Amino acid sequence: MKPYLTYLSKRLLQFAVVVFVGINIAYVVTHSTPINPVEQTISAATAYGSTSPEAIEMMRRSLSELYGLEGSPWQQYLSFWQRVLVGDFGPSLSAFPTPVSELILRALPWTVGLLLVSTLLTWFLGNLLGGLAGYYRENRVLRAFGVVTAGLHPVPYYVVAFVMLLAFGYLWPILPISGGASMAADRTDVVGFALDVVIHSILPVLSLMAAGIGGWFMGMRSLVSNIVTEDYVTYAELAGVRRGKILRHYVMRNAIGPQVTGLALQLGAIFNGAIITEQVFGYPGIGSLLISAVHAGDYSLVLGITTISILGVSTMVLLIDLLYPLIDPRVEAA
Amino acid sequence: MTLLHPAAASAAAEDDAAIPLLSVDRLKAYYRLKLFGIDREVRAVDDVTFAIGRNEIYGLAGESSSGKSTLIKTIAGAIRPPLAVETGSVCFNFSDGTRDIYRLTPRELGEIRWKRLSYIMQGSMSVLNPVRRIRHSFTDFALPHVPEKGAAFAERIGRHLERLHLERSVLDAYPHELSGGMRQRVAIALATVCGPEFIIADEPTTALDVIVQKGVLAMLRGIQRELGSSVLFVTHDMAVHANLTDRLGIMYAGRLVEEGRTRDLFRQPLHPYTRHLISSLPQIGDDTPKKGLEGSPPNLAAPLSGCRFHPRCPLAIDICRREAPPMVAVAPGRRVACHVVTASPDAVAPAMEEVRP
Amino acid sequence: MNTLKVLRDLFYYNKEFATGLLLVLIVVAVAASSFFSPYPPLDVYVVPPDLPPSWQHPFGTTSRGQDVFWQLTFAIRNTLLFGIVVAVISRVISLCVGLVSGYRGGWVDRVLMSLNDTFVVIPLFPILVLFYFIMRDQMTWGLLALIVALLGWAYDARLIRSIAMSLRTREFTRQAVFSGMGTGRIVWQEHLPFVLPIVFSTTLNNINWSIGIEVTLSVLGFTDINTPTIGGMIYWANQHTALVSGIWWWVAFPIALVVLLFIGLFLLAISMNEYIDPRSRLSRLGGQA
Amino acid sequence: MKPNLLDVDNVSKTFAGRGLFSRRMKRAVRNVSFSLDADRPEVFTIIGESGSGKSTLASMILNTARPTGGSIRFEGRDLAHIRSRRDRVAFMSRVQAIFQNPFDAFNPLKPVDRYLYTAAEVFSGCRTKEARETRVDDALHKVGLSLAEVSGRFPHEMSGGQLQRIAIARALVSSPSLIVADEPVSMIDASLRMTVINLFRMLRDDLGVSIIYITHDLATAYYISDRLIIMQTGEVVEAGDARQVLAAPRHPYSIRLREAVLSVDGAWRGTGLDAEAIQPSLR
Repeated sequence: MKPYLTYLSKRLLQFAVVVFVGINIAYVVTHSTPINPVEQTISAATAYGSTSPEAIEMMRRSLSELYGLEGSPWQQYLSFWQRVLVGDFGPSLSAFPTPVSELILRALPWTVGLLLVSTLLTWFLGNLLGGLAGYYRENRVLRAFGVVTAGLHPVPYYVVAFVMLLAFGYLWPILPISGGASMAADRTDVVGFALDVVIHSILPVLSLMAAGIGGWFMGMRSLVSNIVTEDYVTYAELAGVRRGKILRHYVMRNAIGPQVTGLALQLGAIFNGAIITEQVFGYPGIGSLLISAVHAGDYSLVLGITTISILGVSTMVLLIDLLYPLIDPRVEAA
Repeated sequence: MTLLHPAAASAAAEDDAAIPLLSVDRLKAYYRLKLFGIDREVRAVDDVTFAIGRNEIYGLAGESSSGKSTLIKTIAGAIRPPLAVETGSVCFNFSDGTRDIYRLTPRELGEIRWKRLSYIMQGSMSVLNPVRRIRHSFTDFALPHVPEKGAAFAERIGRHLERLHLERSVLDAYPHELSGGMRQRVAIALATVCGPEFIIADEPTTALDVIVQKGVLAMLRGIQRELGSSVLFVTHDMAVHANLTDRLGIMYAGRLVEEGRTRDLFRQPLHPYTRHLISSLPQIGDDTPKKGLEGSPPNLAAPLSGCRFHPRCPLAIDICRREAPPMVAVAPGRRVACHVVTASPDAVAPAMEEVRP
Repeated sequence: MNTLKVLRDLFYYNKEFATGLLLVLIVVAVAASSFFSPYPPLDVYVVPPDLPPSWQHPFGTTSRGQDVFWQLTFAIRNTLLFGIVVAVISRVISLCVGLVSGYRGGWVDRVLMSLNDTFVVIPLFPILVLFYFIMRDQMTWGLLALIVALLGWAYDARLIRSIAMSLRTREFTRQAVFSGMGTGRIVWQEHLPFVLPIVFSTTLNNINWSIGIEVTLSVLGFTDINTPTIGGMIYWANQHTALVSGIWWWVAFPIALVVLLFIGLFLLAISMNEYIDPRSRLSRLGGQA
Repeated sequence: MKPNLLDVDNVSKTFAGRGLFSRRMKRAVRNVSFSLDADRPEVFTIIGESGSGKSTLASMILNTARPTGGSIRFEGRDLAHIRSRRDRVAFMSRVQAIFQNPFDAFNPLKPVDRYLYTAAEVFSGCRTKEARETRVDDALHKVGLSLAEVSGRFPHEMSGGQLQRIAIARALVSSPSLIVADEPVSMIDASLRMTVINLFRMLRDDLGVSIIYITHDLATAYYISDRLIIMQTGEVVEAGDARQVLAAPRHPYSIRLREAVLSVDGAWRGTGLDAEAIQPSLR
């Protein structure tokens, strides 16, 4: 048990460092601007309509407080942390007076659902096929799959999503290309609504998978082709252990550890991809919310989403790290 | 099945005893490499013939790049490109029939593995799956090859471990939780649990400390005597050969150069290379000056003509540069590949006096 | 070892390298031809708008009255330059962090790697968006490159560190120390040749990555939209709802060209692996198998 | 009075255990002392199995690791006082090292002779190319090689024995008075091993260089050493004249070590391991 505790304390410390550095970056970015963010925000927020001078003055005051521009720098810094820790980012400016936290909570399930489904599917399929491709090197189908994913891999999420949109929105319109569910969906019909949600998620999930699967596939394939030359695999082969068993318990089992670590390291990048994909397909998650918040000049919402993203991703990474010892008994060495 | 007359049956059994368990005949195994358009051929095993009888430990000695590792890979039927067998055969005469290891289907090969032919590899840390408990390794390796299942199988493993003075609790350990010597014992237990007729052991004690090495060797010897298996034992360490093996083959640059009973070979080495290996071995209590051999082993990608030892050989004569010497039986159970020795065995005798003061 | 010979061998015997090189050369040629453009990049309505591809305008014209091909030459040049600038700056950071961390070890290594892992994990995109949100019109091309580079070095620093660490324990390093070589000489003469191929390969991947970021940000309008880039072209096309009105060439050609670049750079990067692998490198030198 | 060549005085080395909260200390070397006389060059052997601390002790003598207790003095000067690069270079020109794996001891991407030239330049201050070549050629001749054989060759073109001889020549370029050799022949083929071992004897007798020979192999230790110490888990368990200790060890561990050595006599008697009880020493 003791090695696990050591491991646990290390991971928790790293988690604290990530959150600390991440939130500080957000702080430095928001406080290092050469322009006055209050005036900037007011002019952006009031650009498309007439707002009464009193309302603007009120806005100016609440904004100054919101930006943490009141008091000494040290007080500003502390109050920034306070807001982060309590999760209170004030009211949204674009959807006044709805609190930012409520908007985020509304969008969060969509993003989490999309991320969870697409990431697990991508990781699982990519590793499975990659492992098979590494073990059965002569298989034509797997080889062809390797070429296709290698071609897709370097293309960024946005381009993949955009091409998907073109293909299924204009060339062959069989799937809904926008939104998380139909506008007119009857939410009391649970089965029908669930089906509607699933159908709407197909394109975003597919494009996330298309952009992400190549990395796992190629990573796993090269891992496996290294592992098959390891002595313990050769030895099992010499002992006449069945191939299926070797593949599962000797090859894949040893390759999965690095790939789990890889998942933890890639999570930030996957999250970036999800944000962009959501925007392309108008999916009502965190990503779309963030981008519309930027367009609407909603400072509190942008800051709220940024900090929540940092917290969320690092928490997920921590969870993966904590599960890792289940996969590798040699955790002490980690 | 034919019913045999008792006399005929015993004659067959005698016959059986005469047929060696393993016969390697004129085996050539080369590495063929192609890289950036350059073809290279490395003749790692070049025309090797020998046989191993029942219930004996046959030692194979040689330096790096002598081809001994390739030879045992070939005998174990573990050939992967770029290694390929050019010609020759490897025949096992197991109790249930004779098999040429290169004529078997993968299925048939899988059936004899571990049950009849098992393998102990160098580096016990890397031969055991790091993320699998020892118990599961035993199940993977042995369960398909023994009649016992379930509790009886567990009992068989437990008894086998006890026989080797290992505690049953090692079964629940992961490889990294055991010491180096312990892991090597477990590896030997794993290789012998099915009671194989033939065991290939590739430098199983090279990475171990001296004290542990002796224990592991004794254990290997004990289990071999108990099972009556044959062992092909490979190491570069002549002291290990001297203490463990019954017969010994010396390899140099892809060829077998001398073979005989270990005792005879140490008492009276014939081939100049063997003679050097034995005489240069430092010993506690032996104060004679020892010499190294000039030059270095030939490049197997560009083999020499004639005897491959001739550039380093103190006895080399003209014919050695032109013709490769064949392996010739100079006495019962004694073969040597050297023009000088086979021409006049007497010339060698005086040199023997130098070996032991 | 002469580099030219290595490149020649790679070209002849490595399909990935040859294809990748060809693709990248095509893209570079397009970028280079921007210097011969008959139209200044920022001028609009210099040609009739919305023309489909023809002999006169091979890639058609935009709704803003620009020739797609010539606009594309500027766009890809800026995009490529952006990628290279980011890659060079972030390479300097990751080399320094990776090598120092690997050689020094101890607490220096622990602190640097803790920081490094933080940068690996933190989601970059929201931070870039936040940054744009604050800077708005001050967000220039160069500033963006600097920010992306400052956020994009961590993954490769880890890679370089692991190589540096393994080199440090090699016996030839100790041999070099006892031959009287100083730290600088060991790093530059003994170790750099081992690190360089991987630095080269990560540079190519980093160019890809940063171009991806740039395209995404500009498509959303979160950069200086007046500098012509690939993302900027798509942004303007979206602003004019080009796809709905059937002006597909305004979008298709930029995407096709940038995908060519992605695949080309990626193929070059993976073909480097063969050169990086010390075993194949050694047998190239004619060593024993 | 002339100071000793080397004084190892009550030296210990403790490593902090890994882990954030578990501060387990690992004592790799404990209170080791010995001295080498400046006027009598000798082969001094440190015998130990893996984990005995012999390599840690070697790196402390080579000043690549600092003792956590006790002191090491070379020619009367405490190694702890070596701080500047110039001091280190001066020290290395007097105390040199030879490593275990000759195949790894030379950068595979560079010709082997550059180490020799660098040593000639840094340690012996050879400014001109000719001076360096003469110096290097001299050193190579001492190990039975010549510059013509070595110049421009890559490590993979040479055998382990040749490489180890080049490594010895490299160490000799600066005319050191002490050479520390950590398992220098364990990776070398048997037919080439004795050539390297005999070189050490030549270094001692002809060049007056003292050798600290670190090994686990008692047979070569007997063949070459004048004095030896036997180490077990960081401690010296027995020390003395090499022949006496190996012929009649007294400490229980030394006795076990001595008994574990496989002798070729086993083959003569045809007994080998059978005499041993099968009950092995479980670790």
